[in-house]
Amino acid sequence: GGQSTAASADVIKVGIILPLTGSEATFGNMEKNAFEMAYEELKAAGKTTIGGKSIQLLFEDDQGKQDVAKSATEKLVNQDKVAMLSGAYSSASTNVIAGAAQSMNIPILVTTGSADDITKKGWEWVFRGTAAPASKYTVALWEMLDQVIKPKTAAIVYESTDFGKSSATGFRAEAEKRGIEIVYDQPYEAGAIDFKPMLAKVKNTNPDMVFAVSYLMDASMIVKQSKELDFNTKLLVGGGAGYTLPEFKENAGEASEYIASSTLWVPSVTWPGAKEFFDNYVKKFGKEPDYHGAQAYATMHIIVDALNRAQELNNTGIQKALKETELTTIMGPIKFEDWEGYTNQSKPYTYVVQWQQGKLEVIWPEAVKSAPHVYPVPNWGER
Amino acid sequence: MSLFEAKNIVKRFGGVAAVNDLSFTVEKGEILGIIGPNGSGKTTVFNLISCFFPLTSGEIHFKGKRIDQVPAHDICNLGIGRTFQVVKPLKRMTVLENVTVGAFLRTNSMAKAKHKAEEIVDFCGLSQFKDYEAKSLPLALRKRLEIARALATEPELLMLDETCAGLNPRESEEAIAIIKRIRDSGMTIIIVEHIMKVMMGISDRILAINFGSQITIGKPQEVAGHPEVIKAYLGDDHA
Amino acid sequence: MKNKNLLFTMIALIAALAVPLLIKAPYQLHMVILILIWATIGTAWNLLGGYGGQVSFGHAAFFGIGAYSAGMLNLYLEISPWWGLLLGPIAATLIAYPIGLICFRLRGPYFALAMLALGEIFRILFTNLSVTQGAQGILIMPEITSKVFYYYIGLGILALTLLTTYKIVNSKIGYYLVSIREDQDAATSLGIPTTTYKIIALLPSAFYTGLAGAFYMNYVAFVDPKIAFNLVNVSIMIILVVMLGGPATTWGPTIGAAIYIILGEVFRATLGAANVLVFGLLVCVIIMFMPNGIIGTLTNLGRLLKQKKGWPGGTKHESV
Amino acid sequence: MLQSTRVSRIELGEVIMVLFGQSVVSGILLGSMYALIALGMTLIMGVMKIINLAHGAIVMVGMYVTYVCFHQFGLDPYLGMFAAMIVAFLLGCVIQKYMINVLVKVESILPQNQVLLTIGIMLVLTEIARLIFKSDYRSIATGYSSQTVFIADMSISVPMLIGFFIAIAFTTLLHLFLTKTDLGKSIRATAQDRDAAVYMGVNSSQITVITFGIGSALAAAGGSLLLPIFYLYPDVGQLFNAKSFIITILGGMGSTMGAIVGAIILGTAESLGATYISMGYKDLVGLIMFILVLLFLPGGLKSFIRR
Amino acid sequence: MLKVKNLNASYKDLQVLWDISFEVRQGELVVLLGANGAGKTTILNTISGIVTNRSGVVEFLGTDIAKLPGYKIASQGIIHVPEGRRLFPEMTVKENLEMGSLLPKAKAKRKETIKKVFDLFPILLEKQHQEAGNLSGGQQQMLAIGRGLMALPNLLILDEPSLGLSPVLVGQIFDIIKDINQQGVTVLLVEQNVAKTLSMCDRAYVLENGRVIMEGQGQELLNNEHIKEAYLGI
Ligand SMILES: Nc1ncnc2c1ncn2[C@@H]1O[C@H](COP(=O)(O)OP(=O)(O)OP(=O)(O)O)[C@@H](O)[C@H]1O
Ligand SMILES: Nc1ncnc2c1ncn2[C@@H]1O[C@H](COP(=O)(O)OP(=O)(O)OP(=O)(O)O)[C@@H](O)[C@H]1O
Ligand SMILES: [Mg+2]
Ligand SMILES: [Mg+2]
Repeated sequence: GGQSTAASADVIKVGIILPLTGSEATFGNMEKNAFEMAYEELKAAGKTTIGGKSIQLLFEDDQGKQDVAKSATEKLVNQDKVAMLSGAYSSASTNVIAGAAQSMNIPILVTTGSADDITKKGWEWVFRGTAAPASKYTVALWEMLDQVIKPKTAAIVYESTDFGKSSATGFRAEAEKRGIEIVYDQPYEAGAIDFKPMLAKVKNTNPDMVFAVSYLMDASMIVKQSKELDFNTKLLVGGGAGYTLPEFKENAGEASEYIASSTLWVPSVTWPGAKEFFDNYVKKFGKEPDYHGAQAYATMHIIVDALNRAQELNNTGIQKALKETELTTIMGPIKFEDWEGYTNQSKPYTYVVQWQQGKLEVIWPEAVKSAPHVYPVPNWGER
Repeated sequence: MSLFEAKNIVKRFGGVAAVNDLSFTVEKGEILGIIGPNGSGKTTVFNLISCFFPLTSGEIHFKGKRIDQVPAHDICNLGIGRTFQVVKPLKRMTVLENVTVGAFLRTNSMAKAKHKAEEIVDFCGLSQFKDYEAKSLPLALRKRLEIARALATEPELLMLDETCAGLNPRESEEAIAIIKRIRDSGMTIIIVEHIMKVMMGISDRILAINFGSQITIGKPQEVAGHPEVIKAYLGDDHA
Repeated sequence: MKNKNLLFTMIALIAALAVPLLIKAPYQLHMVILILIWATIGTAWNLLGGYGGQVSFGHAAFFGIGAYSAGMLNLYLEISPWWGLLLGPIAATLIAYPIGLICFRLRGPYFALAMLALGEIFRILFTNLSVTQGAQGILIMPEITSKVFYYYIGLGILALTLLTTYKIVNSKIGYYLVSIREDQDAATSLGIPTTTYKIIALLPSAFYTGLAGAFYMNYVAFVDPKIAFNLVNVSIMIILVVMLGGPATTWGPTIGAAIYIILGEVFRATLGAANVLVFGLLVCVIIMFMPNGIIGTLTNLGRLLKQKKGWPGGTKHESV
Repeated sequence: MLQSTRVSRIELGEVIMVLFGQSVVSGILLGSMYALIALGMTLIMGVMKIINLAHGAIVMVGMYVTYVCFHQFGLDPYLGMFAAMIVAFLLGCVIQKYMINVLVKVESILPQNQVLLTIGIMLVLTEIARLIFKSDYRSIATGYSSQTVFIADMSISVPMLIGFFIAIAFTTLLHLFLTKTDLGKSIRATAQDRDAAVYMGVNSSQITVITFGIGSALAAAGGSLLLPIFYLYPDVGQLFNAKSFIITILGGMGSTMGAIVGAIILGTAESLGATYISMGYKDLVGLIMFILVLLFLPGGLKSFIRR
Repeated sequence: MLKVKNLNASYKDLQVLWDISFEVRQGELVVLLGANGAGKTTILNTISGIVTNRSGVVEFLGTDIAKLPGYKIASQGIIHVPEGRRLFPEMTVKENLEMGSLLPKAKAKRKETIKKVFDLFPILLEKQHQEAGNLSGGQQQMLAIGRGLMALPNLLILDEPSLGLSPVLVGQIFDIIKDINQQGVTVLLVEQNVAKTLSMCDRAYVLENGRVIMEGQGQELLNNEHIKEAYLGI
């Protein structure tokens, strides 16, 4: 908690709102770790002190609830007098935090929240660098589908959350453009034990591919039960989130083999520092970070970079500095641009990855692939 | 025409008949007593009249209108009030509030209802306790509160279920005095009581029932002398 | 007694009007606004639950409908979400009516569970229907940013809710509600159509819950089904707010809301990862040691201290 | 030409039948995974007559115990289940004895404050789990986790099948315990008339403690059965509270046979709902069924089973 | 055997017993009389520990049991057949009887005692697998008494056993009570059927409004003017 009501002269406060308790706390804490790790590295490099003022991170817990997120924002801005905000994990909380920041004219750099809307409202104080709009998670995937897979039919299953819905909407639109027939298209409520009724029905429609947007554990339940049903499709692609995480492989076991997913980051990307980040994180916290960690790590770098460049350490100064960002992070180059109705939205780099022999390999874009893609995937019986 | 008439009423609880083909009438201004052994169906008759239980068969008429199909809360509206054998005070309301709830049936005005309640509380000799929560009253007063609350709804027919039970002779006499005063104000009363002395002294007619059926009905002396009543209710030794 | 009440209300009102003069910090004012919202919902719930004894586990439905009304007006008709303050409560009331007809056929825990199920049904519907934008929720841009403005609107809503419940409670309806809570059979025998009166209590309760929901939407500017129709974070927290302060008391829900919001925020800001744990422990302790809430327990204590031993007729028994 | 359409029609018919069969089989198995959790709840609700919202949290505790047994001591989850049951039993006893029984004795305006107490307990248990285990998702991978057998083209998960038999076994055992042993009869007697049980020399407040303990142990067992196929995180219990209520009301409070039959009916309804309506609406099926049963069959299935 | 001294008891704020004192000696049949609501049931419930808000002394076989919890009192051999029967309606007749013999002493002889009870009430043997809730009132009353006997009590407390029974059954029940008493079981009885009970009991106490106002031999009281007036309606 902050005790000073006035901004102290010798610190630049950065407020970071994350779900540190509640059901999203796994990722909130991972991001907090990554923020702190990046901060310490940058501090060691002498970058956290600007003109005699040092950067101070203030973390606030939003418990994954949106009214608490609002309170946390109010507290950081009005009581702790932070110079800028960052964090915001779930889209719901991000909506609220970004809206509040916008109305209080405080720059905010969104770390993870990926609902399309957030950077589509023309909010000039809201920046999104390391997170793609949910419907753009699949840029690389579509390249690959167009060039390699050329599916005629596809099935979409997605969790009934903001992220799931946005992803499905994006996929549906792209499929329509290409004349791909959507043979199954339904949401499900996260946390189900038994997906077999749904999967059996998908199986009956016999799609060329399945596009599935799932949270961590639903993802492993879906592939495990697909295997149990002996439901073979040429490719099952996850729409980010669940299908790329270490826990996915752990829980899905053999059923994870050859499952593909689009993602924003993998440890094997070629951007400088990515591998070091991964290794150092594992060393420090004894756990593999996923793209959420990378987002937080990269975000910290963007913040420090912007603060260092800012002419004035007030809201407009920082806003201007952010706007002028051109920085290559472990998430790739970051540049806040206005495009396709988005404002202050960095263009995302997305990848398609595939589990091969228990390892997550990048299979698309061609330029950065770490292994050739396997397609069509063998039937369950033959894997 | 009688004020009240029950025609062949039957009530079964899962096969067992608690009230079995009972018919009787109540004339305006009279006090009808009902006696019968425990479990003979007296309270059930009250519950049937006040529509707390639906009839299995039969008809109930009040002021020439059939009332056995109306919802329970309308019975009171039509002018039939009752008390409960197992008293049901509104525990966390004061005595006055308890009675006020009853008085609200005939008025929407808070002032009028309160005024009426004060009168009735006085009438029943409860004014000393009017600001006490009902849960702190002893049984004798709770029973009197039952009467007061029912009176507040301005019934034409009042059903009293064992209002003297559990009262000592003096309290009992006070209760009887109140009942008589009620009768004198023109109300018709059906009363259930186990204490024969009370019943004999107060009733115009007595209905004796057993196993839900009528044994006999008539003047108190006749009923008390009826051999079957003696056998089933008063006890052989009593004869 | 009456004068004392009036005096207290006047003082409270003047104090409330002066709050923005005393609390200038927007963060503190924000907390106060949240308290106003929760106090409104709590007061509305209290009418049905505290006075009428009908414990609803599904008030999130009315809250959510209020919030969504404001959001959808803005989304579809592109009119100010402030119109939600009109539509929200009306929509909530209209929905409450059939809900009442269904659920009031049940008593006690069965009623509670049926309401719980209905709340969940609304959550699932709003998650899956596309008119409400499903799980995506609705985001609006607030036109006004001044906290003081929201404060006065929130205060007005709470004042209206308090006034309405106060009026209802101190009228025939209030007497009838309490009598239904105390003994439904006795109430019936006194000519009270219990279902009708339960619905009469439910409607304003839903109305003001919906109003609070609409205001909440205007203030927080975002709603999604997971949040608005949340069983634990809305439906149950409403009950907690009322129980903390004191069910069936005028000021209980307001005091409960203040405790809930302030402690929740203080814990969150100071206790780190253990904040919900400490809050949970506090809930257990308060319920176990103050089963009638803070006001309820204090008045009980006060009464015990004041009351003479025994009742005035006690001497009669001793003389027998 | 004619022939081929006929063939495809027959094939289509077969496909539809398999889909239906798969839904029903999945539903029955799914229901049996709910059964033990609901069995615990019906026991607690039947005897104590309270709405216990901490039930799911106890399921969660049981799952963590099994998880720890597996990872620390390499104990198979079906054995770890017994450790979980013991821990949950003790936990349940403590909750009933030192919290709920204390509250039952005080007078309050709204008796539902007991429900709030169980919510407090739920928060506390969940957050303690979070402090110890973080919010991480955890799971147990066993050799049989993904094993399946196929019967007439319908896939049947082996761990769910095991769960099915264990659920039936526990239900039968509980049924025998309640009907054949003195302790079991004392539990039923206490449920039916607490004071009357005291007249018979039954220490009924101790019985409520034991009952809460057994109910909790069953909940933990139900959670352990899920572990090989499902996963675990501190809030996992909330998934099961609503389902247990539905099953308890469906089967009739306190009825063991009602609980298992109710669980299977709910599982099947959810499964058919997911197949033929939408996976997103599957929980709606259960909730609507719940309200209908509350309104039209207040005694639950029990009223049929007893005849 | 049982000595009650200065017993007071209340329900919440309502005191219903005031300084009750009486005693029951070994082998006796003692009756408590009183109008409805006089507090008879409350006395019995206080003895058997159901009513907990109480003060005073209850001595059984020389030890004070007033502070014991209810279930321990039953294990001392005081068995209470409560007013309104209080059977376990969803358990069978046989299970209800078994519930009566939970204590070790009685459990050891469960089989024999059940046979004796069935001899006493043959109708129960016939209906042993039926749920108690479906029995007629009279049968339920027999079951309640039978369940009490299953515990092989030292002191049998019966609260209005003839309640709701047809006159013929009332006669039978009284005969059985007399029988039980003659077999050596001490009985404390509460009854509305004043004339009958007074004529068969050893001694009786008369209660009014929670106080003992009179005590004496059965026959003696039967001729008492107050009793005649208040309870026999003569
Ligand atoms: N709700 C009910 N369900 C089942 N049986 C009932 C119900 N109410 C009453 N009975 C039965 O109906 C019969 C008549 O009961 P009722 O209460 O009318 O007797 P009563 O004449 O008022 O007796 P008492 O003098 O003891 O008050 C009894 O056998 C009783 O057990
Ligand atoms: N659970 C209770 N709560 C409050 N008051 C009670 C309770 N049980 C009994 N009473 C009251 O206590 C007093 C004594 O009741 P008790 O049942 O002991 O009388 P009784 O002599 O057994 O009467 P009866 O002949 O009707 O059985 C009565 O006034 C009664 O209303
Ligand atoms: Mg009666
Ligand atoms: Mg009695």
